[in-house]
Amino acid sequence: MSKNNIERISGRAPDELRNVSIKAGVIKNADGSALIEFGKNKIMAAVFGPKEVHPKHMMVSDRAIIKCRYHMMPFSTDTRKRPNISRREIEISKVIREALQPAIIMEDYPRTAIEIYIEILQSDGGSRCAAINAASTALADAGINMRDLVAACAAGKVNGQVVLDVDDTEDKTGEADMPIALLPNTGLITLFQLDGNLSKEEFDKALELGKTGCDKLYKLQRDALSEKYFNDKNGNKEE
Amino acid sequence: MSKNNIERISGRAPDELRNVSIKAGVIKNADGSALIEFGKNKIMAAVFGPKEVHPKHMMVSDRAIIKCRYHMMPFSTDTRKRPNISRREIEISKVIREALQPAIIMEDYPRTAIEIYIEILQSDGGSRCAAINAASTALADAGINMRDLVAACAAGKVNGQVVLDVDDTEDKTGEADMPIALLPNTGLITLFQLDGNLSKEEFDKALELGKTGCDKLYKLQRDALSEKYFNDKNGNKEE
Amino acid sequence: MSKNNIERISGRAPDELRNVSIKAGVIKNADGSALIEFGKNKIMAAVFGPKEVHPKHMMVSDRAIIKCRYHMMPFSTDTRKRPNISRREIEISKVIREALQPAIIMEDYPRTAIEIYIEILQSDGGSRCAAINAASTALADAGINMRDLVAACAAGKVNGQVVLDVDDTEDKTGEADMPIALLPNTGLITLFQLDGNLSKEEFDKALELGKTGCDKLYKLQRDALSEKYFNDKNGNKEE
Amino acid sequence: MPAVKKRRIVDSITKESIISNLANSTRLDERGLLDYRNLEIETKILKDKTNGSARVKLGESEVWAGIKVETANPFPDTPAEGVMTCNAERLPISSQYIEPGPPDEDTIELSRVSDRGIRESGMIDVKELCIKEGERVYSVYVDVAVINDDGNLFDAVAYAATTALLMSDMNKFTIEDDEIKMLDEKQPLPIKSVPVSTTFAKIGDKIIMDPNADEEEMATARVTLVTDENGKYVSAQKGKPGGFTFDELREISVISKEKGDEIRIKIREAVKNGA
Amino acid sequence: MPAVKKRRIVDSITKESIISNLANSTRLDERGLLDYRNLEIETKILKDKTNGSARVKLGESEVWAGIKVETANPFPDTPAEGVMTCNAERLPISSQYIEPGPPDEDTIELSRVSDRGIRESGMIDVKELCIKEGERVYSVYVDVAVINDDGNLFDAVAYAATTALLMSDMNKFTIEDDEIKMLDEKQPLPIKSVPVSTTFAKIGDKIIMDPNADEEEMATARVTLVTDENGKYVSAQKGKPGGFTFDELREISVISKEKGDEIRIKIREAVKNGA
Amino acid sequence: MPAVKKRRIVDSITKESIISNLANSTRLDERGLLDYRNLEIETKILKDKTNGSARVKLGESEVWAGIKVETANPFPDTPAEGVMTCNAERLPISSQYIEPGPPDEDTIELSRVSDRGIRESGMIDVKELCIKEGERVYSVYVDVAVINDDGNLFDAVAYAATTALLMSDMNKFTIEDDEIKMLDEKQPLPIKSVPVSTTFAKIGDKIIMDPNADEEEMATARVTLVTDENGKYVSAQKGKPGGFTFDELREISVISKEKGDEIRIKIREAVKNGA
Repeated sequence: MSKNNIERISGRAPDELRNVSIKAGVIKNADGSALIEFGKNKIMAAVFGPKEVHPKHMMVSDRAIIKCRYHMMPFSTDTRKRPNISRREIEISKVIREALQPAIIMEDYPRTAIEIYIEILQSDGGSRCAAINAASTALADAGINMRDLVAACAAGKVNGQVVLDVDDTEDKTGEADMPIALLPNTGLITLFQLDGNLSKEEFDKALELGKTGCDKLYKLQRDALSEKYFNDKNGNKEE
Repeated sequence: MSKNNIERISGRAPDELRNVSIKAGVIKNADGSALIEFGKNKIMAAVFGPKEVHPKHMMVSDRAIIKCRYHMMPFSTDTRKRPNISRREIEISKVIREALQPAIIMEDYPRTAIEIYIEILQSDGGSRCAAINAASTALADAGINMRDLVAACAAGKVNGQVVLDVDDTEDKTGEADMPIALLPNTGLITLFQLDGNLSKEEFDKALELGKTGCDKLYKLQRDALSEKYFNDKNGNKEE
Repeated sequence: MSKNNIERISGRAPDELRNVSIKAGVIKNADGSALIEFGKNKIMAAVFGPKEVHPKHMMVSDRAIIKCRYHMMPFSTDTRKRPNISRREIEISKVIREALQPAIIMEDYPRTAIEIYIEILQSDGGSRCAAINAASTALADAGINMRDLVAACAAGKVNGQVVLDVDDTEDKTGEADMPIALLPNTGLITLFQLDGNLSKEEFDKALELGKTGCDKLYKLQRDALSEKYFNDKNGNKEE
Repeated sequence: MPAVKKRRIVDSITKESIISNLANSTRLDERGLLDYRNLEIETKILKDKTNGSARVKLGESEVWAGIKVETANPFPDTPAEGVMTCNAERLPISSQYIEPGPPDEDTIELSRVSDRGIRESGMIDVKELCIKEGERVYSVYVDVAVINDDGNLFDAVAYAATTALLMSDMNKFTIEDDEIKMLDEKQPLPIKSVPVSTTFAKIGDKIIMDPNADEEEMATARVTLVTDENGKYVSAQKGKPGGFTFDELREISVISKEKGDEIRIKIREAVKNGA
Repeated sequence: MPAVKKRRIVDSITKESIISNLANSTRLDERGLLDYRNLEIETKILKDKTNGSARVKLGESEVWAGIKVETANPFPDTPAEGVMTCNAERLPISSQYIEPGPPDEDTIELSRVSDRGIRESGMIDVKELCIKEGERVYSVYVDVAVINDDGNLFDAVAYAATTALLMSDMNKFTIEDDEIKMLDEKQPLPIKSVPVSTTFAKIGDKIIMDPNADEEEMATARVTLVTDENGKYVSAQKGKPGGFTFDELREISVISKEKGDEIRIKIREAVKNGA
Repeated sequence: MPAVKKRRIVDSITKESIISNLANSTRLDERGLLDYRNLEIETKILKDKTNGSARVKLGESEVWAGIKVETANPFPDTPAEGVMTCNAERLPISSQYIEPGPPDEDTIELSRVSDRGIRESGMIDVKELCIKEGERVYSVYVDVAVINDDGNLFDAVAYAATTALLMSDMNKFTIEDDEIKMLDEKQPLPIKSVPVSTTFAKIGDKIIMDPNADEEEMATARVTLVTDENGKYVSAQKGKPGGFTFDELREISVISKEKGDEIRIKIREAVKNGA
């Protein structure tokens, strides 16, 4: 699908991701953690738990509860963000939690809490997808039992062309953005949002393209975990 | 008392109420509810309970506790009201709760909470009195044991004349407003406020006039309950 | 050290305090209380406790917990202060609590709370030190077992001269302010802050001067307590 | 950051009935899988204090929307554009599961998804809401009250907001000697399209539309798609901690348009009847 | 929306004594039913930072009021009127039953009733607080601190606020070349009347005035009436979950004026002594 | 007003080891009493969205600082001065003992002490941050994120803030026909000095520097001193509910300058390497 396309501002092919690097185990005090650099995004995720539930009445007897907070540092945005948590951050925290939860075997940790903290240190387009990749890697790094990793990537429409992974420069003239999170083993899409304007054809194409992006992120997460645990950049080793 | 009077903007007689309609049982999820239209006021009240007390330490061993919230929707006022709860709403919630509480046989429901929620969807003068009538009807509709219904109406002074039931057009040139709530069976006035400027004679006259208004509202509440339970608009049936 | 000095705006000698008066037992509902007038500062401190701990989970099994709030009334400042608690008030509450705590024999009151409330009714320079003197007196007035009283006073630099007890007129042109709290018996400095610009020599001189100020405040606290309990202005009586 | 809160409880008999019905591709209330409940739209219900209003009943779910058009300073980065804000409140009268107080994450999501549906569809031409560039613009407040919650608030709120906007007017103005003067005369809002929201839920492997409250609670995943009259997809939001397959989303996107067109007719009818 | 909070506890011996005294139309502190406690009013107690101040001791209840007169932009709907705001804080030093933190509903009621008493009486001529129409007005802040709470704060706060306002000055100004200049010279506030608050409580079937904290806790109903020097009723507020009969309210309204006149004399004396 | 919160727990074996080591004037991590941990300073780590940035690792403590220089209206009482604000956030990723939410008193103290160190040292010439008196000034926001907390955040935050400010630029401007125009061209911040923070803790009767998290928890008292390159003391803050003697404070003040000078060299090196 890379022929006859309009050139992207970034010079990327329509199905080309920005540069991505993921590093697991970057925060000593956390049970699991990861730093993702995804284009200009710099995002840290840390996982604490399974741990005691506070306040007590939130405890569930047959499974863990998941807490998740997506938070932007004031210096992470073009114009300084005010330190108070915004409605946008509350909504994104919710959709990220719901994207990750199906991957976590919550029944293995009854009466506990698993806390996922995501910090946007530098933001670019697609920060929620980048955050999900970091958080998924951090969950695995924390040794939490998981059905699958959760890979996330957005597709969108810029200058009338459906493209993968819209960055914030493209976003200014972009016509649509469709972030997706995928559990590749089960084929389940656990995050799905759309803002913009897509025809049925474009909608299907964006979905398809988003999937290929998720597949790439899935591999990058596995590489990051392999690198930490087996010092193996190719991520091919079996557990 | 309808002779030799200055004409009201609304064309009403000094002792004439605005149009009032009360309908019980309008919210399916509530244990009891009512919609009152009182002039331009459109107000819904819903009652939940007797129910478990949260948080637990607020539970009282020998009676129910009453919670009450008077809340205005942003679109209910001339200029859009900001969504946060205002100090005015907190005060009115308190005086309404204290107006209703003497009618509720709280000892019949130890260790429980009875919650009264009042939503101002469209406001006019006298919204707190209208709200009390709706809430009283909703309490009865919820089957809460009551000593009496609580009827409420304001009297006031406009253009030097003591009149019943000041609306918001009159309020702009009004000189006094005196909202009253009454338990007709016991003769107890359980809401009583005054803002403005009244001589002793006017004070007494306003009290008297307010009482006649309450008596009318008392009948309207009973009609609404009869209509719901006996499909009888005249409200004459015995229980 | 009072020779060859630049004249202070107030006419005070470099090592001279403003007028100070302390009165114990001024608030009937409190377990202990004091009013200090320190220059233009008018500050009340009240102590409640040892009392039940709320919320329960804050209770400590082998000692009391100390709560402390430093709060300014809106009318206490040059420009009206907004009623919400400020970050400055939160920080000062913390350093005052930490200044007082070493004097309290917390082990004598396991599973309880001791609450210290400080109200700035009129502010002047040095309000945190004045507040500590009031709170220390109030603790003693409440009969709380203490290792020592806590005396507090600031030194500073104005017009290049190290002086005791900077008031708010001097503060406008002042170059440094160093508030100190002292447990005279143990020689422990439990509050120590500095803002400004001091050479090593000035630093040492300010420390020294601050100590002499604390010694004076120590005596004034004892006088106030004596006056209340023994009606003896000289404070010489033994307990 | 609440992870667990007071959630709707569906009793086990209802649960089993819902599931056994779905196994036969029908619903406890006898609807087919893709059927909407009865939709009633009434306008001008708050005519004394709003620029436009609508009440929507979707089955037993009921919401009221009111529009207030005021004037405001433009945002510095869009000096020639007016402002539209949509805010939904789940009132405590609407359900025993709603506590009064600041909005929880579900309510914030509801507000933001409703807001995006209007915003991303370009329903309102914000450039036409400019009174004087850099100085004064119209500010359109869409407030929606949830009166009774029996599920699928995303659609009910969207329909009420859209209808109220279609019914809404705003004051005309003149500029004389550089001075803005607002007039008593009214004009309609600059409307460019009519977005329609449709919502799907997944229980087991069945996809249903317009879930009621019990179905919504049992669903593992929910998705709302908003389409416009040109058949364009303008907004989407998946919710709940489960997922859809790619095939399911593709199929949903087809149905969304068809149902959206049907509902758009109902909205236009209500507006016509109200006008 | 708190329904139950930490409430004053009156022990059963005190309760019984209060009731048996009332049966003989006397009070535990030997007052008659309609007697006020000793009222001390002192002015200029915060003279270094305020435009006016007063301390009121009503029995063991003690409150301090301070006035700050600043300048502000007028509200858009009253461009030629200044602003007056009255705010009471029940400080945690005043009682073991007060928690620090944002004001609870009792404190909000206390603030709002005090504010209305001043506002509705027209005590301050807000038109005279205008500096330049539509641009600049005086803003008068009345802040009252409750230092010790032994009941009847409604009256104590009102007396302190009123006295402090009567003592208060504000800076003069000039306008030259359309530019406002605030001067150091002072002028008194534009005072038009002296409202006086009186408070009644009902225990059993007895009506008493100026309830102390124990009496207030035991009362089923409380009512505050504010009258001005022309004998007009300008503000009222009933509190507590009980009620009064019409006859009681009529009787109360008569006594309110008499007592109000007596207290007005004391306030004027304090102001005269302080001037 | 929290008195007790979720506090770091130091197990008894670690406690005993720390104490027995200190008895021999050494530390569990083999440092001497006055040794700092390894200090790494890296710059330009957030170059895409900030005017300046720095990452500091002090042992296992890690903080990131980012500077944003925007424009704002000046405060009325300082019409010819720009604004500098320093704010530290202890992120929940940094420790299991940090809860998300509004800052607690420890975080507020950390922010305010960091802010005062920069402010009182006169590091930034706020007069040079004036664009047009009374109308427009630069507003310098220093935000610092605590990424991993292993103690001595006061120093780590101060070093990151100082380094980021030294690295920071801001847009130039011109004024034509009384109209301010911000240019794309950059200029450095008006820096006048380089304050350096040093922190001491007291465990038993031993004074140590740069306490790690376990040491900090065990310490009865902590004190931070900030000195500038002229050897002046510009800021200090004692923390924790214990105290120092006068002799200890005098000794600490001497060491603070020496260590400050050493660390200032490292900061300047990092800035030079980053430039």
